[in-house]
Amino acid sequence: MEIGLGHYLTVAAILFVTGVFGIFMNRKNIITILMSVELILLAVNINMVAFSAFLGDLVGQVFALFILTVAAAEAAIGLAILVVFFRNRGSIAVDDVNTMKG
Amino acid sequence: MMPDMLTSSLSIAAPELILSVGAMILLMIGVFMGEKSSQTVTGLSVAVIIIAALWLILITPLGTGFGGSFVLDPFARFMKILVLVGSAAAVVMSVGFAESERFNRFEFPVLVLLSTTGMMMMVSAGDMIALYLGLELQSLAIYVLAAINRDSVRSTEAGLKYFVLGALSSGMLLYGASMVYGFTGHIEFTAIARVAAESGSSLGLVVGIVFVLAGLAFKISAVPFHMWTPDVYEGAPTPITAFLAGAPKVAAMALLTRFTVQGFEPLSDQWQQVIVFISIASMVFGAFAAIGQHNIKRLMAYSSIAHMGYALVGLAPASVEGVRGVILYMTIYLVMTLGTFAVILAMRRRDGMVEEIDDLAGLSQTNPVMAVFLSVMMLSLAGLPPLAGFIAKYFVFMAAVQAGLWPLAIIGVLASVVGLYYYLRLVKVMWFDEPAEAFVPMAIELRAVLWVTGLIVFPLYIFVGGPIFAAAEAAAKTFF
Amino acid sequence: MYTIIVLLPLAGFLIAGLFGKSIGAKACEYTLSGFMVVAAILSWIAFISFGFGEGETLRVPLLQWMQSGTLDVAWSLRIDRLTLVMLVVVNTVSSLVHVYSIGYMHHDPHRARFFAYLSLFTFAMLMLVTSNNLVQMFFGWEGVGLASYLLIGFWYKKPSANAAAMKAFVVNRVGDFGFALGIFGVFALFGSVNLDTIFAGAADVAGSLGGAGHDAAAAGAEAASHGAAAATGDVVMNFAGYALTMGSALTVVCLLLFMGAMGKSAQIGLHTWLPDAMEGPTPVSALIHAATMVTAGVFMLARMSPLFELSSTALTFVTFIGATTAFFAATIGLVQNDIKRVIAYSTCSQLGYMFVALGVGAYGPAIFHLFTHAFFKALLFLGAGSVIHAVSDEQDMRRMGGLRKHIPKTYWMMVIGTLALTGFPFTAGYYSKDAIIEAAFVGHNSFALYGWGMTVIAAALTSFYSWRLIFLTFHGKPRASADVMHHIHESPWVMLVPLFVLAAGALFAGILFEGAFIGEGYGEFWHAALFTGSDNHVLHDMHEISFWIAFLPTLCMVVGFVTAYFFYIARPSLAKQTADRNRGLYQFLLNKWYFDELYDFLFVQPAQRVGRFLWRTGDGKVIDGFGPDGVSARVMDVTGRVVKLQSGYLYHYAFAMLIGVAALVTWMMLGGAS
Amino acid sequence: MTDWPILSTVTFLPLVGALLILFIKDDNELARRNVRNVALLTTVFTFIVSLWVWINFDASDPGFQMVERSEWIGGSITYHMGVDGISMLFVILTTFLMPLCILASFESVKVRVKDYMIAFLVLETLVIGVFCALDLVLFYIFFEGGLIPMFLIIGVWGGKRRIYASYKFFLYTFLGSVLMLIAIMAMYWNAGTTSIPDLLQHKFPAEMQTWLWLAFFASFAVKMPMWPVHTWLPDAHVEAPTAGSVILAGILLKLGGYGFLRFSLPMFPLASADFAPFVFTLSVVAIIYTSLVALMQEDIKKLIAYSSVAHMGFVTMGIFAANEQGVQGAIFQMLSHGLVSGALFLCVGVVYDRMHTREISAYGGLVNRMPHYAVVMLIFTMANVGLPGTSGFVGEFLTLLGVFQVNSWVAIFATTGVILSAGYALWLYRRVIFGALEKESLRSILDLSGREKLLLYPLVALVIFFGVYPMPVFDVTAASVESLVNSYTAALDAAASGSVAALH
Amino acid sequence: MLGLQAFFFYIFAFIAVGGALMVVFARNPVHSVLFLILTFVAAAGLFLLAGAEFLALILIVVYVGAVAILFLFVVMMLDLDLAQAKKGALKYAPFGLIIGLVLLAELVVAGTGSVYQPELAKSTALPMPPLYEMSNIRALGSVLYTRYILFFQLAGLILFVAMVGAIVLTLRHKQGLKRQSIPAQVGRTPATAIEIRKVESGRGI
Repeated sequence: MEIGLGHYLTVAAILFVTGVFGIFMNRKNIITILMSVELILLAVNINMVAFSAFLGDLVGQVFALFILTVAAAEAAIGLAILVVFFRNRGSIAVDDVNTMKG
Repeated sequence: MMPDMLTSSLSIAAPELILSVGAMILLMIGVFMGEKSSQTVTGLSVAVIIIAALWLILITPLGTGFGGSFVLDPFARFMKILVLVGSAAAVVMSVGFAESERFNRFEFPVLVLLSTTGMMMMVSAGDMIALYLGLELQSLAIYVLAAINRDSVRSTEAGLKYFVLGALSSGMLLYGASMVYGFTGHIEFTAIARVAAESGSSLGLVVGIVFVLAGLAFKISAVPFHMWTPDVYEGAPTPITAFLAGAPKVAAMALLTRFTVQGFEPLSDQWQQVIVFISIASMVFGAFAAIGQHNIKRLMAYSSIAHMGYALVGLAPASVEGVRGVILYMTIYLVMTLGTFAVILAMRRRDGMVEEIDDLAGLSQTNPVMAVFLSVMMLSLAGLPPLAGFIAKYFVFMAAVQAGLWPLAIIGVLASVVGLYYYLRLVKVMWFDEPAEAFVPMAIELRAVLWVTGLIVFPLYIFVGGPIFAAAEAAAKTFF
Repeated sequence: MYTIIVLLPLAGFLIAGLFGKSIGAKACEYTLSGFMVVAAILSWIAFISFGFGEGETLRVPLLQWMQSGTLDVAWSLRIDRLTLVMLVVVNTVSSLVHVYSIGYMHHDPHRARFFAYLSLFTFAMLMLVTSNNLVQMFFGWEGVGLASYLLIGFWYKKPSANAAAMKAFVVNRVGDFGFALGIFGVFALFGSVNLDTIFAGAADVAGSLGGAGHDAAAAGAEAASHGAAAATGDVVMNFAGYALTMGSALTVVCLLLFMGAMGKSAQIGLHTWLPDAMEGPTPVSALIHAATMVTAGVFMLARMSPLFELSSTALTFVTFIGATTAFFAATIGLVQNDIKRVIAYSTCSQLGYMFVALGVGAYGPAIFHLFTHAFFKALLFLGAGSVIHAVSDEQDMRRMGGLRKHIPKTYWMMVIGTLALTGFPFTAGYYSKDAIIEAAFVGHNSFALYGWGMTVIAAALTSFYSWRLIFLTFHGKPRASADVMHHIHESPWVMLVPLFVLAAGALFAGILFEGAFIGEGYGEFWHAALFTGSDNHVLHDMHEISFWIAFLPTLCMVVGFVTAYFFYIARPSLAKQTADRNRGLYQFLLNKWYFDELYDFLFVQPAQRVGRFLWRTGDGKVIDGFGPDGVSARVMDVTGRVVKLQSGYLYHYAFAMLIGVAALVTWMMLGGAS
Repeated sequence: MTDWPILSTVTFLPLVGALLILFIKDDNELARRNVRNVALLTTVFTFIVSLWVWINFDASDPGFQMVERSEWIGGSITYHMGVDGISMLFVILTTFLMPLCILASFESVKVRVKDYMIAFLVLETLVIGVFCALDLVLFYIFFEGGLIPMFLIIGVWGGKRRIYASYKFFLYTFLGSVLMLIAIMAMYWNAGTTSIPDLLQHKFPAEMQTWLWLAFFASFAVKMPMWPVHTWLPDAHVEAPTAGSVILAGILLKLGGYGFLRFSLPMFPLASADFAPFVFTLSVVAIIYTSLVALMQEDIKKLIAYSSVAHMGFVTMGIFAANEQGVQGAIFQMLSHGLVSGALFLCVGVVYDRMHTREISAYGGLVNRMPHYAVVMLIFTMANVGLPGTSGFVGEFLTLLGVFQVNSWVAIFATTGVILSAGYALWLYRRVIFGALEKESLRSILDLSGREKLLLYPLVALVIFFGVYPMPVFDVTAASVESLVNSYTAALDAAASGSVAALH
Repeated sequence: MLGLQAFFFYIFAFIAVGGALMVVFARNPVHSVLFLILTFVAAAGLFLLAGAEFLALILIVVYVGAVAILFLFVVMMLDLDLAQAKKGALKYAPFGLIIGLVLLAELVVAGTGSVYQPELAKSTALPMPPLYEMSNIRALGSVLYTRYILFFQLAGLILFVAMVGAIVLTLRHKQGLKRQSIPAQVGRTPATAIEIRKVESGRGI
């Protein structure tokens, strides 16, 4: 049974959609959303690596490398913002992030 | 890579170098001088931007560097100048705010510089990694900036919303990029265009394009990826909003233009539909939603959504006239936005900033200059002749008409009628209503920005319009 | 000279209008009256001298007016015999009225304005009668309408006067509506509104209609292209959805023109303004609503006789209307109590006579009657004015009576007027009126006999109500209050002299001019100013009728006189009894056949209702409701919904993005991607 | 003098005046007087200069004269000015009415005088620009730009419902013209130019003409205004200050008619011919409908506003009759209406300044105290109903004459407007002027002041002069109109023969 | 061997997917973080299977070692309530689910259903050197600092921004906190540090 590109892409797609779900179906807290974002980026990385492997091309991996780097930076900033928000609001419940609307 | 090639690459990217190195130096100055340094750093950062701009205009050669990842063509140069102008103006306008609101964070100009570097990278991106990294550099700095007033619930909420949705959008963009990469084997736009021309479209490629467009549409806040815009505009400190409304939009639009027109020109009838859709949606949604607003920053948010829709009208035809229209549109949009925010930043009473539309009541009697200029800005944003905003709209719609995109053009102009309604409301409040309490006098730097932008919108554009038009035309021809 | 005649009144108007305040009322009165007298004398000179000259039509260009494409209208005077007759009539009566007014209006604070209006009217009337094209005629036409409006509403504090003035103007406009359309039609047919071109064209058409194989090329260029060149069967005009050949087109045009005449000359249907117009000062009634303006319609038909001669249908219609009006107005006149209204209805009736004459092709008699009528009707009105003046502005005959002894001069003048009006032998009316009745008798069109019958009956009625007027006013016992009776006085000389002059006219104008106007001097006198078709022999035939027919009108006159005498002198209670016995008929007549009520019901009220409906519902609810207001309300609804979308919740925002991207991907995969 | 850009001078002179005023502070009465005087002088001077244009105008040349052209912003937009027989007189009308408007506002406008005068001067520049522009885009810029000062004039100095009215005015007209903008672009791509003289020579494909015509119609019909898009006009008129109404009725309404003449008819002849019955229908409905509505009005200004709509119905009808009488009549009617309705609004302003109400029922018997006013009002009322001898007649007559040759039904129905107009106008006159002076509040009302006489008497003189001797107007317009009509019929003939040829 | 690869692929794939689902649906955020770590590890396994050894290691080191721990740290620090009540939650869940599944299906179809074009591999941007010539890490390193130096620098800038941002947002100077000042310490001289006083004998200071 050959493991082809499609398999990887399917896994990545599932992870991606799961991550997206995590963002908009989540009513618990923001931090889960941040984790969902990580899932999305992971999905993209799987895609990149899979394409890289099946194209025999290195760029995909380079791209994935930078995505990893940026994801780390993003996580840092996301958590920082989360922390200051928590300090102000005393909560990171998703429903509490709605002082502005309309 | 040969050293001399690196040298030439670096010379092309010199303005970016100046900005980033300048940012680091300024950070150090700030750190060592402590909180007192805010003014100094601000001033210096404007100087850095000006130096970068001059360098860009006078010294930097056109060309391609870093193996094709970095492109400096006439288009890029034009848009970069816009970006620099937008950033510089935003920094300048923050001075008074920083003073009166005790918002003396020297990190603000530093982050603006870094963000600007990111935008410059976006404008010059020659491949998708550069695209992504530039985008992230720009965005991360802005996430921070949006939340920089860390003691304010609204500011941090703005930062949070922007961040979460921004992360989602970059996820989409990346997913799309991976598909594009996977189905073309390339990340460079020119190479992608070549492959696309040779082998046509495939399902995966189309999905990839859609995802990338979705990610970019988020950055220019086009419907339905616009939802962050009003909240972030409202929540972020006003100088940040002023910054947010200007330069990043220009950069993102440049990137979108380059991605579509340069990277996927052969597949234009595919992405054209996406652009048409989000363009119409943005114009209509922005116009309608803005009517219901009371907060002027929020109003400007919806206004910018609509304006991005109009700019996209120019992109849809994928023609040289269209790109020309986009360039002109963004130029004029930037000027109008800056001018408007100069007024918004000047909406200050003795007990602090106000940002309700009704606070402008009777401005024409309490501060006629401000009222006249804001009126000019509003009517120009509405696209009324003989103001510059009309010229902007004229050229994008002209391109759409040329391409026979009738629904786009007609819905667009009709939406502009709806749009006129809310712009007129500001004019009405300023001119027809009984005066409210007067604002404190405008700070000198705001006044400077207001006069310059105001006079450009009318009547200076009549005289400088020709050269700008020529430059825009030259820039647009880059891709064709 | 003709220019002076026409422009003198204008000069007078301007002097009084612009400087009336500064030079004073007295000066205005004398200046303007002087101007008018001069103008009148000049017109008599012209009238008489013209006959000795070549007799050719004179054209005096004054000023270019309009020029647009083939339309070329100039201010110019056309002087021919018809014009001269009118000049004489207008200027004579006008100058007399001016003079008379000096006395009549002497206690009015706005005399200057009054004289200005009179002169303005005279000017407009002169422009009307001297015009060389239809548009200038229309100018005069509406100009006299304006002057009439102003004069009727002269006492602007009286609401009834204002209402009457407005009514006069609006009803006249209804007629003008037809006139204007007629002008357009003429232009469409002949390519010009100039009389010369029209007549030339008409002559051509006459030729081709006559089927004589006439070569169209002989006609004037414009006429050729528009009119005669079209063979009789060709469509020359589209009117109201009908494609008309030349013959029917001419009929339509003539009928339209006649509609204008009906309005101005108060023919049945459009007559309602004339009795109400009596709200104006009495000299005005004399000048405008008896002698001159109302005859403009007659004049116009006579002027356009070359056209009317070509359409027997139109002429038949004219006969019918004229005859009906003559009868109808006479019946109403029987029961009216206002002294001026009686005369007004009599005017209306007499105008009907003139139209009957025109309708049967007897243009000469029509103009002749116009001419004589001007004298005796002006006389009657001025006399009535003198009466009213005497009894302290009372107009109701029921409160007069027995005035003969107090104001004998006026009484005799009135009697002369009445004699002339009723056609007492050898007075002016006798010649002209009988001529009309005879012409109707011999007329060829299908309503000629009807016209004859109606005019004969009307003659009897006229006699009755005229004498009724005399008897009620001057005979019997005084019914006025003692106070009024105490103040009765004969009018001053300045008022009486004009009466004498007019009386002279009423007595002798007929006998003097009969030959010229309708008799053997006809052709020589008119010099083709009146056109008579080649198969129109009315003038010839009317002199050859039997004695009894000719005598019949006189008989009728006598019958009327006797009846009136019987009712009002011999058995004064009989009138009331008769009225009581025929209450329905009496009310019908007293209320003027209910025309005002009918119009109110048919036009005025619906117009108001429709206007209000269109305003409130049409503009307000429908157009604004579905238009701007409705749209903006819908926009607000949409806005409300759109703003709700922006819920402030992150997951909604993310969901929107997801929907967006999913939708786009689906769209591209299913429909977009090829 | 031949090289001197005389049209630009006329166009931008008011703007210079506005700039001058900008530098005057209006913080005391003396300064305000200066502001007023500068504005007045500017407009008078502009008028004089515009007369120079008239003098230099060669009436026998049907083409554009005094043309100025220079490159402007790229992409086909050029600065291109010139006048021909059709536009010439509108320029004069504008420059003539403007000083009157300024003068009319001397006493009635007491607040924000400076802003007011600037708005008017800017408006003047824009309106003159519309008539002089020979580039479509430039035309559009001036055309739409005029909305802005007018919006402010209504909104700032207007009556009670000024905000509603100003919004309605602005949005309504703007909505109409954006579609025209699209059409302008389409024309550019089809013809490759936006130069009006070139476009006049260009032949658009028949089907395209239909769409272009509709788009232009959307704009001009609103501006005109034609039924059923007229409802902004009564509101705008009623709420606008006196001078605003004068400008609105006197000049801004003419932009629509001018547009029809300049664009719809010559550029889209085939579509114009196709749509002529449609326009006729609307015109006739407008004439009858609005006349009936006018009958029932209780507000003086509203009544005059509705009568304006009716009169504009004659204009559209005349234009689409597309013969010389019709077109010249339409032009004349526009000029005349500019004078007459402007004058009527001035008259309303006179009593409004005294009584601060426009309710008809608040007046009555004014003639007792105001004889001069009554006379002036009478003359304008008569001109309004189209009495021969006033300028109102000439236009009405010619348009009707023109249209009669094309479609007699239209002429018949339109002519009923003559009756109805007499009805509402005299009804108004009777209720306001005539009658006994019964209202206590009117007892001390004063007759026309010297300034008001200065305003109204020239208009009286002109109304009568043009009624008696309209040739100056015809002389100027004749050549251009003739060539317009000729090219129109030629285009129709060509199309007809083309389709005939296609059949063979 | 092929079977083994497939076996491991499925194991890793199921762990990754299952972990991801648990990340989203776990009630306790701490559990979420732990499942995130699990997912990352499984993904690293997938990377290994695809031949990206370096990335697999980085994923473990950077993500599991740093990022996930950071998350854990923050979760602990913020002391969150567990699983708040979901009031009116999931009103639109079925709709969202459907859209999500549609999107998933489309992505899968797009990824697998479209024709794979082998000719693309021949013209890729940067063909991978064969393993026997150069290891994965070496290959990456050889381009990262040369061809992709720009990206490398940019990534540095991004991290710089992240650092600055995190500090800007979260660093607070506590008032009244005493800090060591080395220059001050070093710069002390006897003149400033020592006061010499003459003490008279027999008397206190």
